[in-house]
Order: sequence, then structure tokens, then C-alpha cells
Amino acid sequence: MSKPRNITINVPVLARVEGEGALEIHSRGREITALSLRIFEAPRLFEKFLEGRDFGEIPDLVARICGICPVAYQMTAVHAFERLFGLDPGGWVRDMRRALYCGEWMQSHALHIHLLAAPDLLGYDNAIAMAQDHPEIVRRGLVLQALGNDLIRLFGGRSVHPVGVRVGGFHHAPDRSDVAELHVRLTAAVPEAEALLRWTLALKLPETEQRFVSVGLRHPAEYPMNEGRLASSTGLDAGVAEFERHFSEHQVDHSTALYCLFRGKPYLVGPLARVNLNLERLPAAVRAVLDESGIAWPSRNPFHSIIARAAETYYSVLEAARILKDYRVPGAPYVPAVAVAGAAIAATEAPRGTLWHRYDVGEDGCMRRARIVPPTSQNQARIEADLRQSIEALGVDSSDELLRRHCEMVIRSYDPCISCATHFLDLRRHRA
Amino acid sequence: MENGFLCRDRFQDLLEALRSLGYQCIGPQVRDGAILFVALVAAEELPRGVRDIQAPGSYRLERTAGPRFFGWANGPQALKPLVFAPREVLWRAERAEDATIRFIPELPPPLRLAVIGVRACDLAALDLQDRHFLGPPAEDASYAARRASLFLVAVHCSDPSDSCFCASTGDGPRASTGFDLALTELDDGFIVESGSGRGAQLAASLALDAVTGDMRSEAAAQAEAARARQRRRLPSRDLRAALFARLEHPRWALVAERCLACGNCSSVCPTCFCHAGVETPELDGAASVHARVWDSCFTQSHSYIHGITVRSDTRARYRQWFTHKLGSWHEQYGRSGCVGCGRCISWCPVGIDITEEAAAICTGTGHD
Amino acid sequence: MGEPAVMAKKPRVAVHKFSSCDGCQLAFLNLGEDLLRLSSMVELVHFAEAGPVDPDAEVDIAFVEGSISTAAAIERIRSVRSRSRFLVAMGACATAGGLQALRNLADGAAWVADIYAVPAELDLLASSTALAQHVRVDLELWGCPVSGRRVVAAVRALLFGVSPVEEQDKVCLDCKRSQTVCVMVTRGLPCMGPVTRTGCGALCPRFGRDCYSCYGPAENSNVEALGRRLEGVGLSRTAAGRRFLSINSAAPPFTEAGRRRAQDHE
Amino acid sequence: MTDLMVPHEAEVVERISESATIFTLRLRFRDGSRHARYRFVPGQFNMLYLYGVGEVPISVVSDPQDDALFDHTIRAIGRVTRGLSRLQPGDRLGIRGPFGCGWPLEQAQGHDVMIVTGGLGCAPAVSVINYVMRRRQLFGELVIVQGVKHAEDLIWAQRYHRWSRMEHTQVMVAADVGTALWPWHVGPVTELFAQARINASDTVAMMCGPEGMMRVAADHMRALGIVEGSMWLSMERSMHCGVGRCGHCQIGGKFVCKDGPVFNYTQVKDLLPVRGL
Ligand SMILES: Cc1cc2nc3c(=O)[nH]c(=O)nc-3n(C[C@H](O)[C@H](O)[C@H](O)COP(=O)(O)OP(=O)(O)OC[C@H]3O[C@@H](n4cnc5c(N)ncnc54)[C@H](O)[C@@H]3O)c2cc1C
Ligand code: SF4
Ligand code: SF4
Ligand code: SF4
Repeated sequence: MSKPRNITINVPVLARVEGEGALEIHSRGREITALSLRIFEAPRLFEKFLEGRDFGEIPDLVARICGICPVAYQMTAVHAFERLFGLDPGGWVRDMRRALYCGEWMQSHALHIHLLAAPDLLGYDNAIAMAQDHPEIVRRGLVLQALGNDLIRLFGGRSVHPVGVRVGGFHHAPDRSDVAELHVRLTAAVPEAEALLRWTLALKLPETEQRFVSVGLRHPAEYPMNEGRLASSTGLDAGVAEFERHFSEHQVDHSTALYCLFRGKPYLVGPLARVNLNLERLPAAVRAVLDESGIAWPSRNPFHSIIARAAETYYSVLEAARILKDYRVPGAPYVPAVAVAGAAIAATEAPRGTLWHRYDVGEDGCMRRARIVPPTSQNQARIEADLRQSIEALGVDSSDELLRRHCEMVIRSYDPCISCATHFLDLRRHRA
Repeated sequence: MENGFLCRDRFQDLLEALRSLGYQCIGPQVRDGAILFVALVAAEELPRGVRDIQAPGSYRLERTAGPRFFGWANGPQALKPLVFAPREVLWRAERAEDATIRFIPELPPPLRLAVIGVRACDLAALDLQDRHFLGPPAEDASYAARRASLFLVAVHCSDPSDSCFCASTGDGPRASTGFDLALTELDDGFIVESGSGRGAQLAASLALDAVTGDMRSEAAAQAEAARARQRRRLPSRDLRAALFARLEHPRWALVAERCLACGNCSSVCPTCFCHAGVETPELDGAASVHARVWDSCFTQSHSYIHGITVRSDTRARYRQWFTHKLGSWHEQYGRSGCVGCGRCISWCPVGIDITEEAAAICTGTGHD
Repeated sequence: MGEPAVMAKKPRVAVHKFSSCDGCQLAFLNLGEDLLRLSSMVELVHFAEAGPVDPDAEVDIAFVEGSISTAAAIERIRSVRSRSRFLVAMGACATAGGLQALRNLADGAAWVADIYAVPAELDLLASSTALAQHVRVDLELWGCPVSGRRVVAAVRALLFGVSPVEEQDKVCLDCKRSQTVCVMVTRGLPCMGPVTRTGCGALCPRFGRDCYSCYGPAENSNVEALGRRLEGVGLSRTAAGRRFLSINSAAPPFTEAGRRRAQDHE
Repeated sequence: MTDLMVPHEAEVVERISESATIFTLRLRFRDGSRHARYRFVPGQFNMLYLYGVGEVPISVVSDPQDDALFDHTIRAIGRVTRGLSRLQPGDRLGIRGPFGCGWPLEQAQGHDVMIVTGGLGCAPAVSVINYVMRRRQLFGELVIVQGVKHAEDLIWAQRYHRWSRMEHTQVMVAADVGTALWPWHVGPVTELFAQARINASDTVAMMCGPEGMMRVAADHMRALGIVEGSMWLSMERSMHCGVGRCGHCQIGGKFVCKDGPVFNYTQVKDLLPVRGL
């Protein structure tokens, strides 16, 4: 048995994560004295400047919280207002939103799997280097990512901060010919997406078993995206309006993001949590492949999140193709919205996990207060817990290099999005 | 030449006849709240009973119970986009490994287009564009190719909008030349008249009824009413001398306070021809595409020479547009560049009215 | 605008990030096959999100996303500048301070006091500013987000050894080039196109809605005339002001046009 | 029909550096028969296409009778011209042209010639000077007047010295702001006009330079007795097509590219004084 020692691991810039964060680990002997996923990116104070804005302006503004999942922010915001206003935009809008969200899942998941996570698993520094040796794999990823982007473009003109979404529906209904063209591409991508899932199942992922609580939405009939109730692997079943009763945020010194805890404990949101909670809602085609793998779901290995991401990518391709198959141009792509005062609350499933919004709307339809809880601040405590467990499992006496690489890999497997996490700072909490 | 009367419910025959001659039909349809020229397959797609309510900075459509297809004045497009395309690739350059460059001219795809519902102002504007693009030093190849593919079915204007003033410029509301066929729309159908050999041939292939005296007098009354309805006018058909004598008129500065210099007027104007060359190389540098795109004298780059923007402010830019349109066109092409379609009035986001500005500038000495 | 020196055969490129949503960097990551092509033409030496991390590397071209909002960021952008031959400010945050520059307008006491209460290491500044307020910028690519087409065009021009074209005409021009029906004239929507810089291809009007000026002010923008018009189509004076005080609130003609209307209200 | 809009491949045969920013490209069309057919008059211009970058209008400065090559003297100031300055012998570019009308050289034969240039040196004027120098016996007195703002702005000082030593040739150079060793006049260039050794009523004047300068020069020349109809000037405007289509080069009703760039003074004298036209 080797001698206990002091280590300090410092990764000032985390590569291949969205936004800039750092990792700091200190240990003395066998004990980890300090471990932090430091999110030091300057807060952008979003909630603050949403105040005084009209509800109609919100979808375009909150999109800017994150360039990778702008659709998630837009979706959550429009659902929040529609719930408050008692507005039902109807089946067409509901379907198209789902297709749009599929686009974002596809692009975000494909980006993460291929450009961010896969290099870890195959032993490369980055995807470009990896592309030299595995061109077909990278290319498949780029194709799926592009398909997701184009699906977003169909509804919003561009994949980053798309412009098509409004409270009540869409500004514009896509043309049939454009939809038909995309449908052809989606259908052609089904085997690619299935192959992607099989490929992730064949990867040599680190074996680990951890105890964590999965949290996500559950919908009575479908795999959750835009709607559902809050659920957890420990039996939570609550409406989204009750979020604040079960989940609380607190601030820690080393981070400009807030930590969100579920009944005081870390928890997991995101693809793995969703699959764990909603396995039976996945279509048979996806489940069949997952079943073949022999993995016992719900999974307790956080590294399986790459598999969950691939499963959701496959699902998104199937789901979008299903929705767009018999596309019809509607009479009007939206229902006009009339503001009602009150609390507008909604949660949807962003690619990285549950995204919760609350807006206090005044009589004039303008925001009095806004509160946004993004997936990354929910996962942050869980990531740190995982890091501790992983380091302990690996042995604190492992080489610094090994520890550093492993920790980075752990962090990346959560696909944390620092831009989302630092959109805000709850100012009142700092005054103390 | 008057050929006969086409019943309203036989309008489809006209489309079929054109199609059998190999033409794709383009016709007016309601799109996004305006009348646009788009591919037309069936007569039902025409804007039956639709009228347009135009005012400075405003354009709205209204549905009525009336049977007419062409009871509106115009939309934001004329024939311009069909002949002088908003973006036209002129050539492609390819560079080989040994650095040699090959130039490959590009022409628009050969498409035979029959345009249904062309207005007198559109035809007058087309004639002006012809003078510009087909005159010396040599025909413009892209324009010529697009122009040669057109079959033009005019409809005499019966319902000018509040922005129209073609009577004042002498270009409408009746189309007199430049069409293959011209239609006078009456409630029950159309008096068909041909203006070219191929137009006459096509008319001959249609099952036409005889035109009655009543029809003729109704058509004449309608034309007269259309003319009488127009309220706007220009002070004169040739304002060249008047404008160039008033280049320092205080009105230029006043209009510049309102003008957004957004270029909408020049874009919708059926005679404006300015364009810019744009180069789009491929990422790997092996090829590069050279296109021309619509430009406007309201942009900074329009008058930019290294280090100097000749027309740096809106006053100079508006003055350029205006004095060119109503003044220097005479020197260039022997007539005013305005055909009185009123588009620049309606489609100006802030509703600047060319006729009102002309009146303000051309009256008085210019030194008031 | 700066002039590119003759570029190396395979120029070294860095992508840096400051306060932002990451959306402009995606212009690279969303290039698809072109990303692989690009990576064979340039050497990507620093691009944390894509993998390579070497923030202090000397480079030929630096693409910088994000605004300057901390004291540390001021130091960092200076250091980036000193190590880069051609520096491109990419996106609304880098060219105008971004949406987060809305805090610059907040009245001193309230927000700033709150901001100073955050842990000292955050050193959050009272304002979020464009790169050009701190260092020389050779090229500004406006837009929230910047368009991939323009990023590619900039790289291509620099590879040819010439400066990239600056687009500064108004969105209306592209709107008409795409034969889009004007939403202001036909529906009275409060479109910002007449004062907004081209680059997006008139995306919003093409999607049947009013432009909200994510590309910032065009050259020679008559914000006053448009402001009056926005009120004319039915916006209240403050709502018209908010049209200017949005994604590019810190871009000079917008700040003024917006602030005047906001103040009138008080 | 030849399409005037499509360039033809040409090759840089020689690149001559004239100053830090000015260079001459000596060119030949790759297609021999095109090269043989190519004819131009001094004062005309070509559209030069830099591969993948764009086109700019540049005057032809070589002698029309020189069949071997044609030359462009270019100042590297912007996007395209800076790019052109990097071309080396063997490199390719695209050429469309020649466009526009040149100087009235036939009309000027047998007369005195006064050439006035201003600003940072002017390629169109150089082509006339070269032309006259090579056919010295066909013309009367030659007066070359060049004005610059700062003494340092003058390029080709040696050329002026060389020309001033030629027979029947008078060179007058002035700088608004001189330097210690400046051998020429300090002050407005127009102060020199009265010293011109010409028979004013038998003089053809050709001007090139900033519009304001040309207007003032024309006034002074008229005062000397040169008739307006004998004054010519070369104008500059933005140009994208070169054939009177793109609309950028308009000044009043004139298309500078096809009605000019060389105009008789009477054609544009009303337009010159108007700012921003
Ligand atoms: C008839 C004529 C003859 C000329 N002859 C010469 C000559 O012999 N030698 C010489 O050095 N210069 C000459 N010029 C000026 C030369 O055309 C400009 O210096 C050149 O266009 C600048 O382009 P740039 O891209 O380097 O500069 P930038 O300032 O980067 O210009 C950007 C773009 O603006 C446009 N542009 C800018 N200036 C002009 C201009 N003057 N005319 C047309 N388009 C312009 C072009 O599209 C150009 O690419 C002549 C100009 C004209 C009109
Ligand atoms: S100037 Fe105005 S009214 Fe005249 S033709 Fe052009 S758009 Fe029509
Ligand atoms: S819709 Fe907007 S961008 Fe388009 S022309 Fe109208 S005002 Fe301009
Ligand atoms: S139209 Fe305006 S808001 Fe919309 S994408 Fe373009 S610049 Fe941005």
C-alpha cells in the first residue's frame, strides 16, 4: 500500500465543455479536502433584465442564455405563459414543438457524443484528431448534428437563437416541400441513428456503480419533452408548479452558478435520468437495442449517459420523422395570446435535463420577476459527488495525470453547460 | 387587335393553352398579406374578390364578394425580379493546382414563363429596363435570356390604388404596348386583345365569344373611371431642369429627417437597376462564384471610393434617387424613370410620397 | 478595420470565449463537413470547446466571442490581443457588449451595489462592454449569433490575404432581395429592419415576423425616424424604446434612441 | 456575342515596384488571339479581377502601340488593390475591358498640351504623358502641373525631374506643405498656372485628381484663356460593372464608366460644384 500524499489538481480551463469552467481538487492523505467544479464565468444577470419586459419579448431574450439549447429556453418560456394565460395552441403547434425539440436534442446530443465525449473514450485530444482515424464515426456524428440543426432551421431559420417561436405557437408554418425534404433525410438517418446507439453500446465505458437520484419529467403517454410532471427515482410525483417546494438552490463560494438540491441532496437530471425514469416510454425499436446490450436499467453508471444520449438521438430521429410524415400547413400557425397576471411556471426537458422557469407577470403583461433553474446548476452537486466517488474508487494515490484525465472525463460525461449555469445570480442571497 | 371574349369560367383554358406551348404560368396570388406573382396552376388560385388598400407606408388586402380576379392595383413586385433577378450568378471562376483560372459564364436556367396579370405600369417599366439592360455597349446576357423567355398577359387596370399615378406619367391605366395578350376584366369574363403574333395565335386557339357593344362601352367606362380615380400626380413629365436647378433645396434636408435610407423604394421600384458585384469563394478556395445582387443608391457602398463616400448622408442619397428617377433618366433613356406605379409610396416603411416631395421641391425657386 | 498581413500557409487560429452564451463558437462546431475541411486548412491551436487548449499561444487569427465584464477579462483580452495578428470580434457580445450590456443602463446604485456583494473573485464590472473598448479589433462580425456563412467568408478572405468584406447595409435590402413581403407595411409590425445591419438574410421577416435587431445598427441608421414610426404602428413610447434596448443596447445609436424613450416615461 | 461581364485570364509577366504602395503589373492575356486583338486608348480602364476577392477599375497606363504587354499602375489602398499588390510574375488574374472613353489624343495633336494632376499621383494622366513623350513631334508645348498636399506625398519625383529636362516640356510641382529639401513651389498649385509656357488659346488641357481641385484648376485655366471646350478631365466613381449597368458611377445623368471616365469639361461643369452628387 502506497503512502498517503497531498495532491492538488488544477485544470484551469476545461476542454470540451460548453462555457469555461475549471476543476480544483485538494487532498491530504486519503482525504479529499476540497473539490470543486469551479464555474467562474461572469454571471450575465439575465433574470434581472427580464424585469419590465413584455411576455412577447421573453422567448427571444431567454434563448440567449444558451447557444446550445436556445430551443429549450424558448419552449419553457412559452409553455409557462400559455399555462398562465390558459391558452391552448392546439395539436399542430404541440406536434411541431415536439419536432423542433427533437432537432435540438439531435444536434446537442450528436455534438456532445462526437465532438466532446468520444475523444475521451477513444483516446484522443479532440474530435478533429479523432477524425483522422475514425472518419466515418465523426462524419456520422456531423450528419446527425446537421440534421438536428436543419430541423431547428425549418422552424426557426437558424439553429442558434432561432426566430420562429412565439407565445401561442410559431410565427410561420414551414412549407410542405421543405418539410417533405427534411422527412426524407430523417427517414434516411434512422439506420445511422440506430448504428450510433449500437456503437455507444459497444464502447468500453468505465465500470462504476453509484447511488444517485434521477429526476426528470414524466408524461402519461410519451417520452417527456415539453410536458409532464416532476418525477424522481425515489418516487416524487409533483406538478411543475410545486418545484420550489422540493428543490432549493443555494450559493457556494467557488461558483457563479447556484447549486440546486432535491430535498437537500444532490441529484441527476439529463438523458440518463430521463431514460432511467422513462424507459418504457421509448418506442420498441429503441428499447430493443437497449435490451440487447444487457445493461440493467435503470442504470447506476453515470458513464452510461452517452448511451442514453444516443438512445435519445435515435428516438428523436424516429419521433421527428413520425411527426413530419403527414405534415399539413395549418390555417394559422399560432393562437394570439392575451396576458393574464400571475405566476407563469413551466418545466421542459432540455437536452441536458429539466429546465424550470417561473415568471411573475403583471397586469400589463410585463415581467415583475423571473427565476430560471437550468439543468447544469441542478447537476453540479451531483458532478462533484461523482468526482469524489470516482477519485476514491481510482485511489487517491493514482498519478496526478490519471486523476486529472479521469476527472475531466467524468465532468464531460455530464455535458455540463456553463453558459446555462451562469446566466444569473440570485442577488438577494449575496447581500447577507 | 381585339380577339373576342373569354368567359370567366373558361379562364383555365388560357392557362392550359399557355402550358401546352411550354410555358410555366406565373400569376397573382395572395401570399403573406400581399399580391405576389407566383407559379399559377389553376384559375381558382387567383385572388378572386381581393382588393388592395394602399396608402403611404401601408398595404392591406381586403376580401369582397365580387367575382373579379384582378380587382386590385399591384403588389410589391413588378416584372423586375423575373428579368433583373435579385441575385444573378454571372460567372464562376475555378483555379487549378497550377494557378490557372478558368472562367465559366453562367446563364439563368432556360424557363419559358407566361406572366398573367401584368399591369400597364409594369410594361412601361419593363420597356425602361430593356433600354437599360439591352442597349449599348452590348446586351446583358442574363437579362436578355430571362427577357426572351417571357410571354406577357396584361390586364388593364380597373382598380388603381390610392398610391397610383400612372395616368399622370402617361403609362396607364390601360396597357397600350409590350404585351402578347391584354385582357379587360368585366364581371363575366375578359375581352381578349392581342399585341403580338404569338399572342394572336394563342388567342385563336381559345374558344372566344363575340365582344358586344355593351361590353366595349363598359370597358371604356371602366378605363375612364380608373383614370379619374387617381388623385396623385407629378408636376410634369419632365422634371429634369426643375430638379437640377434645385439641388440645394431645403426640402432635401427635411425629407432626410424622415427617410430611413433603407432602400425599400429602390427595391420595389420596377425601373431601378442598381446592382453590386459580390464574390463568394468556396471555403477550400478551388472555385469562386461572382454574382450581382440588387443594390440601392441609399447604401453607403453605392458611392464609396476608397476613403470617400461621395453620398455620405441621407440627404445626398435621397436626392440621388429622386433626381435620377425623375430627372437624369431623361438624359440616359429619353424619359422619366417613373411609371407611376406608386410602389415606392406604399412600401416605404415611413410613407414618404414621391409625388408630394416632387410638388414640394419643384414649386418655388429652390431658395426659399 | 485592420489589414491582414500575408498569412502563413497554414495560419494558426484561436477561438477565445468571454462572457457569452457560446452560440457564436457554434458557428464553427456547426460547420459540419466544412469543419473538417477548415481544420485541414488552418491549425486550431486554442478552442477549448472543441478540444485544443492553449490560451497563451501566438496566433495569426483570433476569433473572440463574448463581452468584457470582469477586470480579469480586461487583462485577458489584452493578452489575447498581444498574441494575435488579426483579431476578429465575433457576435453581439464582442461587438456591442451583448444582451448582458443591459446592465450598463441600470441606474448605478441598485444593480451595481448588488454586483459588488458577490464574492471578490468575481470582480464583476458595472458594465459589459465590446472588445473594441479595450483593444484594437481588426474585424467585427456582428450578429447574435454571428452567421456561419460570414465566419467562413472571413476565414476564406484571410487565407487569400485580404481583409474580409464588412456588411453594413440594412436588413430591408436583403428582405427585398428575398422577395419577402414587408411585415411593417402589411401588418404594422414594429420591424427593426430599416436600422439593422444585414448578415442574417432577413430571417425574421422571412419567418413572418418583425426583426428585433440581433445584428445591431446598420451604417447611417435613422433611429429617430424609425422610433417615431414604431410609435406610429402602435407601440407605447417605452415599448418602442425597448426595441432599441435589447440585444445591442450598448451600440451607440441604439442606446440613445432607447434611453430617450425610457427616460421620457419616468 | 461576347459577354462583357465575364473576365478573361491574364498573366502577370512582370511586377515593378514604384514606391512602397504603388506597383505596376505588366500583363498579357493567356489567350494569344485575344491578346493580339486587344486595343485601347490612354484613359480607358480595365476591370481587374483578383481571384476569389473581387473586381476593381484600373486605368491602362501602357502605350497603345506596345503590343507585347499592357500595364496597370496601381496604388495598394484597400481590399482588392492590396491583394493585387501581392501578385508575382506567373500569377493569374481576370481582365475585362477596355471600357470607357480615353483622352482626346488625336484632337490634341498639333496643339500645346497642359496636364494638371492633383493628389497622390494619377495613373490616367501618366498614360497621356507617356503617350505624348513618345510622340513628342506631334504635339506643341507640354506643361505638366502636379500639386500635392504634403511634400512627402509626391511619388515619382525622378520622373518629374527627367521630364523637366526634356525639350518643350515644362514641369511645375507644388506642395501645400513643403519640406526642407523640397525643390519645388510651396503653396497652392494654382499659383503656378500663370507661369505656364503655352499658347492658351491653342491648348488642350487634361486634368485628373480630386474633383474640388479640378474645379479650381479649370477656373484658373479659363482665366489663362484656355477655352472650356478644350479642357478634359478624368472622373472617378465606384464601379462594379464597367459597362453602364450597375449604376454606381452615376454623376447626374452620366455613367462615368461609359460616358467617361474622360469628360469634356463642358459636360460636367454644372455637376462638379455640387457636393454629394
Ligand atoms: C476609371 C477608374 C480608373 C482608375 N484607375 C486607377 C489606376 O490606374 N490605378 C489605381 O491605383 N487606382 C485606380 N482607380 C481607383 C481604384 O479603382 C480604387 O483604388 C480601387 O477600386 C480600390 O479598391 P480596393 O478594393 O483596393 O479598396 P477598398 O477601399 O477596400 O474598396 C472596397 C470596394 O469598393 C469599391 N471601390 C472602391 N473604390 C472604388 C473606385 N474608385 N471605383 C470603383 N470601385 C471602388 C470596390 O468594389 C472595392 O473592391 C481607378 C478608378 C476608376 C473609377
Ligand atoms: S418611382 Fe415610385 S411610383 Fe415611380 S415607378 Fe418607381 S416605385 Fe413606381
Ligand atoms: S419587413 Fe422589415 S426588414 Fe423587411 S422591408 Fe419591411 S421594414 Fe424592412
Ligand atoms: S431579421 Fe433582425 S432579429 Fe431577425 S435574425 Fe435578422 S437581424 Fe436578427
